Amino acid sequence: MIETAVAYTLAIFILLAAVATALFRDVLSAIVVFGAYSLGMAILYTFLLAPDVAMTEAAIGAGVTTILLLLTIARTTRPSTDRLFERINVPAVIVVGAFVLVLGTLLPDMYAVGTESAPIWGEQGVLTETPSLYYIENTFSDTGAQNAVSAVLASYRGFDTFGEAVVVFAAAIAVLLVLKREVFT
Amino acid sequence: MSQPDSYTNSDTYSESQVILTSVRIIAPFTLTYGMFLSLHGADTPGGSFQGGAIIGVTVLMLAFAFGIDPTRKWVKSSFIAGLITGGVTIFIATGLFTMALGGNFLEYDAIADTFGIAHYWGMEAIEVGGVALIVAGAVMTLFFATAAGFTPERHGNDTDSARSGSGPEVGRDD
Amino acid sequence: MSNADLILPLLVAVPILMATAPIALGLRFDRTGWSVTALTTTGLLAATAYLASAVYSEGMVTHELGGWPREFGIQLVADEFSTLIALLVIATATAVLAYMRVGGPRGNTFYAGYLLLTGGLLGLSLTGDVFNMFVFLEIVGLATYALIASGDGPESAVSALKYLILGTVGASLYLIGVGFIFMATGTLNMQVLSEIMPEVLAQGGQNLVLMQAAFAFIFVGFALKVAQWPLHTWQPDAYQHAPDGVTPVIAALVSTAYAYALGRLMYTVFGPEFLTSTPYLTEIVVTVGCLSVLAGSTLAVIQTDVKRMFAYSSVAQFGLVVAAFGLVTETALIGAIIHLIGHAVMKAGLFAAAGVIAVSYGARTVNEYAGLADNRPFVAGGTALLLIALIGIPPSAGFIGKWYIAVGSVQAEMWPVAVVILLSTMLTLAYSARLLEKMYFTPATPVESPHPSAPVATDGGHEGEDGDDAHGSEHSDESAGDVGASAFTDAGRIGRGNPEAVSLGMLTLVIVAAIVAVLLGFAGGELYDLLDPFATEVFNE
Amino acid sequence: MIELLASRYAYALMFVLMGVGMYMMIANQNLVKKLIGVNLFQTAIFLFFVAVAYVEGGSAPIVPTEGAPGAMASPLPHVIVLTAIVVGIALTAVGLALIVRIHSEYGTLREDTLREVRADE
Repeated sequence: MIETAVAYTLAIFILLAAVATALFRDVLSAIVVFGAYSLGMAILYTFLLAPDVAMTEAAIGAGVTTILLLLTIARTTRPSTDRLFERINVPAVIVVGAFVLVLGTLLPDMYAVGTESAPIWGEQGVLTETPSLYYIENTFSDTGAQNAVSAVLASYRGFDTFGEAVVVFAAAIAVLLVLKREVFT
Repeated sequence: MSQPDSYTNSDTYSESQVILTSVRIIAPFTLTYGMFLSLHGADTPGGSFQGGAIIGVTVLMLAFAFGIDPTRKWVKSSFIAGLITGGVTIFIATGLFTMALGGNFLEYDAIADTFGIAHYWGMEAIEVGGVALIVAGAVMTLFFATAAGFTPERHGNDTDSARSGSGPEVGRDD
Repeated sequence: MSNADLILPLLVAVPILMATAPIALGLRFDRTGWSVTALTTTGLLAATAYLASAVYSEGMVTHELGGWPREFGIQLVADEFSTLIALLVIATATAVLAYMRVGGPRGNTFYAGYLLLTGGLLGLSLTGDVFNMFVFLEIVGLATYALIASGDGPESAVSALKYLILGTVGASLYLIGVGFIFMATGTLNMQVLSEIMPEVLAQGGQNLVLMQAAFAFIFVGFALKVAQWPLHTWQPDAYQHAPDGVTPVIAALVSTAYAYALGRLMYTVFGPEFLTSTPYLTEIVVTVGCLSVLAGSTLAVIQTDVKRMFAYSSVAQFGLVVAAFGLVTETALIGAIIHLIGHAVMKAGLFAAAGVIAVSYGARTVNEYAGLADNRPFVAGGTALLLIALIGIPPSAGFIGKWYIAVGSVQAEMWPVAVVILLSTMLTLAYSARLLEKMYFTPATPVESPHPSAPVATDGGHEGEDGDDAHGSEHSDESAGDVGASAFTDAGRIGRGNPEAVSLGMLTLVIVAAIVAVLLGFAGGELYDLLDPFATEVFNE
Repeated sequence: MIELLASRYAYALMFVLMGVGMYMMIANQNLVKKLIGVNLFQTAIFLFFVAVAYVEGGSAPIVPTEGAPGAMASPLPHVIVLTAIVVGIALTAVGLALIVRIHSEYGTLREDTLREVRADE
């Protein structure tokens, strides 16, 4: 119960940080708040039993992203600020609000957070022997690794990880191409 | 093919004694932590993505503390290029090796069957030898390339080049 | 052919492995990119041809990566549909290299990006897993943004950023769709999904609603990526401002691969039964496609820049493909696939022609094409042939695709689609005729400088060298780049480009594309037979 | 209604965050903030996957070496999110590099100013 309460509090914090990121007029403030948002997300992930994701979000989302964003505004200009917040764009709010409300109609049909009677666990769906169940039961005997996330990442779905490594490689190449540099600067 | 080695962005860091000292103390720990995460991902949370990122960020910390130019001089382009190309090569070579042994792409059991090495080590090979190197190298590349910024080498003739859109004039400076 | 399946992972891994070569070699040698790339793509072309012979004689080939069964691992699948796309990708990637040898862009990082794009496109066409498809979507995306931004002008960076933002949103919407599929079924494998879809439909209720939501997200995401009206705005900018050597690849392959992915998801994952039984689904898909056809064609007619005109024409042609996907008949599906292939060949040729004409004749707008036929007969002839094919005059690649789609629309009793095809043909005729008229019947006006702002002095020093360099001796890449750049200053000075800057390879690409576009028109029946097993299986499951 | 929101709070939060990200892409004129909006949009999706994997009263997916594993979060969505996070940073980095280049070519980061500058050319 206490965990749920913490999760709700975190959810509210995350929401406020996101809105502040959108509304802060000063880009530097927005970046800092966005970093706080990423950290809030990372903590929420640990409460949702995803320590691997939490560490990645903290290292990459809050760490590397923030550094790159800061570097970018250091390399470019930071517009002078006369107001603390942006003026709210009413038509955009209406469009986005309608979009969110339409999505909200999906909520009743989504499975409750944390329920075990959902198709991914082989209930109420068509499949009974789902990958999720298989991984938890067989990770250690199949691969000898205890962290099921690592096993899925490196072995069962190693090709995804291959693609992921290629994405990172492609990003390095792309940045060099965009900035017109021939060597790894 | 050499790019001009001038970085005009010394304003991105401040030479504070506090930062210098703390980075000197923290850097070995973050580096160790990054390596620990990379090597130990199979049994505990964390893995080579996080580890590689933290190793890369360590270099970024040094850059923030000592300035980007001096750090660039320690970390050579060929070193970074080697990290990334080496990582990609090790990753793919592992996959091709398992195929050469008669398995499928990345089927570590083929190595296990032939050499008696546990499945586990195949995973370690691509995580530590592949992903960690690539991520660490890429984080450094992204940072240094963005820090160096875009220096147009053309002669300030935008209407002309906007229309041409072909043939980047690389290597005109040498 | 017991080991044909081993080719599948190689097709993805080898280009990416070779992408590291220009970087590694670049530390020591200046220019290795083109040779490495040419060797790689040629080798892959041979391997793909071997794979194709296995697939078309003995049926589907699959490879289970890591040796895990498809339920728990990832699978690569080469069936009649994906093999054709893989063949198109690798053949086009090889052919366009002929243009890039002299036409540029060049540089080791550029070719690394080019090989990454090739590997990503092959992965996208061969993967049999919905999440793995997302990863390859992003590899293709990243490589595309980078190649567009490798252009010289500042505009190319702006168009690349616009594409990056919209493309990322599209891919993210697709990822949400994947999340809903996972929530409703617990699996990510396409074949498993196609096998359990009938049961999901029979079961109905909550899971079916989740699948419908998944379809909505996926369709909107791909509508963005395939540039359907009104989400097409990134495409004309991207095609216009990409380097001339890059536009043929991107226009021919990238959106084509995305459209393939949409077709694969609609027909293999969701299946015809889902498409027809969900209320309003086919109507919406067909409407989006038809609106894109009409809007794209109309906008193409009013363009003055030739590359931009062709870009809007692509919006229309992909609209036709999407509309055909929405018809849900065997004939329309095959027609859509054939049209994808035909469009890719025609657009690769047309954009290459636009590049050749820009370099050799200094012409980028419709009006500047005046008198082209007299001065550059070969490239004008190739362009004319490709335009005629694009209009859809039989026998040509443009005709057979449209024909099968029209037949499919009649079978599906969706008459408006046939009318839209007719209207779009008229509009295509309108903008093609404008160009043809300029090329063949408007005499070249003695040109006062079309770009008075171009400074004459900058590249003047190269004037004497141009002739020598353009013959492209082995070491002259660098100075050949200067030829390309100075061609425009020449254009500014005397109103003509530099014919010497065009290599045989550049011209050959245009001519070959034109010939293939016509030959495909004769091969309609054969293509239909090749694809028929795929369509039959999809519709009879 | 309250119960619906309470049991599906992560999904509701995801939809709202997607909305905020979308608002930033539409309404903010600063290119850096647009890119942060794209990022926000993506992180909302990560939350979706992590919430799908979650099991109430379960543990993180570290399996015991012996004995039957108890209730655990599914590792599959976690892997998906790990991959997606890395893809996200890759896209952000390329986007930022493009922004740095646009700034040195046009001297502005605001979309409206950029439009004027380009129209003038």
